[in-house]
Amino acid sequence: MNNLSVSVQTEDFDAACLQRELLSASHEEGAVVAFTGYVRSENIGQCVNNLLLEHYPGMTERSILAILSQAAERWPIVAASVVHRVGPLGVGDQIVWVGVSSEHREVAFSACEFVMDYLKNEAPFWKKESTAKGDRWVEARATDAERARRWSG
Amino acid sequence: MNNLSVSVQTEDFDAACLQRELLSASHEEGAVVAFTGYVRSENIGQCVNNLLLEHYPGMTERSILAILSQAAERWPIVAASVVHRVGPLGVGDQIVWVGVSSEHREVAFSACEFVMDYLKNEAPFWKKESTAKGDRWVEARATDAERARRWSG
Amino acid sequence: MLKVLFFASVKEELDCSALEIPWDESVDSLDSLQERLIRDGGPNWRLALERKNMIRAVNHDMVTGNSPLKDGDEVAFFPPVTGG
Amino acid sequence: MLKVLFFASVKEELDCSALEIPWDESVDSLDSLQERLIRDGGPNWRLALERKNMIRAVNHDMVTGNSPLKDGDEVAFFPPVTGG
Repeated sequence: MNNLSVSVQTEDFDAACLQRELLSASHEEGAVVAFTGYVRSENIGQCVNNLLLEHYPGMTERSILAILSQAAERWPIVAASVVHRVGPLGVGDQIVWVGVSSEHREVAFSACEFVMDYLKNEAPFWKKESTAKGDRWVEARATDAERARRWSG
Repeated sequence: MNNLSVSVQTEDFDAACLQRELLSASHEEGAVVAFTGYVRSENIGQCVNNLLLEHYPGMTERSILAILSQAAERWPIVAASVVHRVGPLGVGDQIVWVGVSSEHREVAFSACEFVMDYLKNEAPFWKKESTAKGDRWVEARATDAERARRWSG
Repeated sequence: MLKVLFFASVKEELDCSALEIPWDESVDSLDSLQERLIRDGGPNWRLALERKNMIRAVNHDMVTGNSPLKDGDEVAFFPPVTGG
Repeated sequence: MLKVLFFASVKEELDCSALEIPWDESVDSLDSLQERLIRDGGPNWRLALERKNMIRAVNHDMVTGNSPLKDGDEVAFFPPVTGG
């Protein structure tokens, strides 16, 4: 399908722009659900100064496209797109954007959440936080693995 | 709560702008889920030329704010905002925007979908479509009532 | 006085968007107000107001079943909503 | 030849982001490759590579358990992912 797109980039993105690019020329879609992830000022009780996002070039794009393909097999989506940033990020910066369009909202909500849940568990990104107590690699949340599992079955 | 906002307007809106307004100065939120509804080119097998959105001034704003307050009681959201257009709209036009921010994505997804499900059933808007076969009032989908019911209990 | 509003297809069928009914005890409930409107309006009003799925609201709140009314209330009749 | 990559905390602990291992049958599986890396690297490598929750990928696919390797494969070792 050529209505699935993935970009891994250091540059910031404009959510409204991405959403316009997602829309079909034929106006089939009645609903777009878009997720944006941000760098929080606090994580596990510690103040975050900035973040470094590392990834596995090649595998990253491939794994996200595989997740989008799974979503497209599972739901009648019109289009879906993921933009994920890498490199140094500051507090309040946008990290990731996932947009899904479909005829009706149920599909767009489910598919967008599915993509985020899988991305959190399968796309090879790693966050390193800079805090007052020094740098630390962010640990994976156990709930993220649980949330991905609930889609199978 | 003053982090809940509602606007009913004839003017179009800029989703990126609305999302920036939603964000806290303290960067508490790690996630924003935003829903956008559009006028589809086809509905129940008929081509749509344009749409007229009527509403019940006063009750509209009040009912949407009540829905946002319920969402805020139910989930630890940081902020939530609804913009709904009224008046004449063309195919592909934006109808509604619902944005919810929270620390983690689960809350933002659930609260945003909850607000849309309730808005579909409780906010006094009515769509009149113009098709090749004449004008017709859009009928409520039975599934919309079902989707709202699944949140109670 | 009661303020009575009609919206969407109900408004079009009645060719009426709003009217005022002087307050008295004979219209002290939603059902009795509806009966008064039908008595004054005739068969066309009966057809429009007794439609399946009619929604009635009192002072901006949707109401299920009958409900008491008091002087100054705003009552609205409309079909199931289709926004969003 | 096998291309071996390390990411995030694994890369830092090993102070190594990539290396190449000449292909032969003694490294024809993930487990045997890992044993070779530990044998060549010493206790520090054992500590880093035998960590709980280590994820191993072959040619960009995450692998659970052991997996055969062939000449030209790309193998990666990394901690649980934390993107999004």
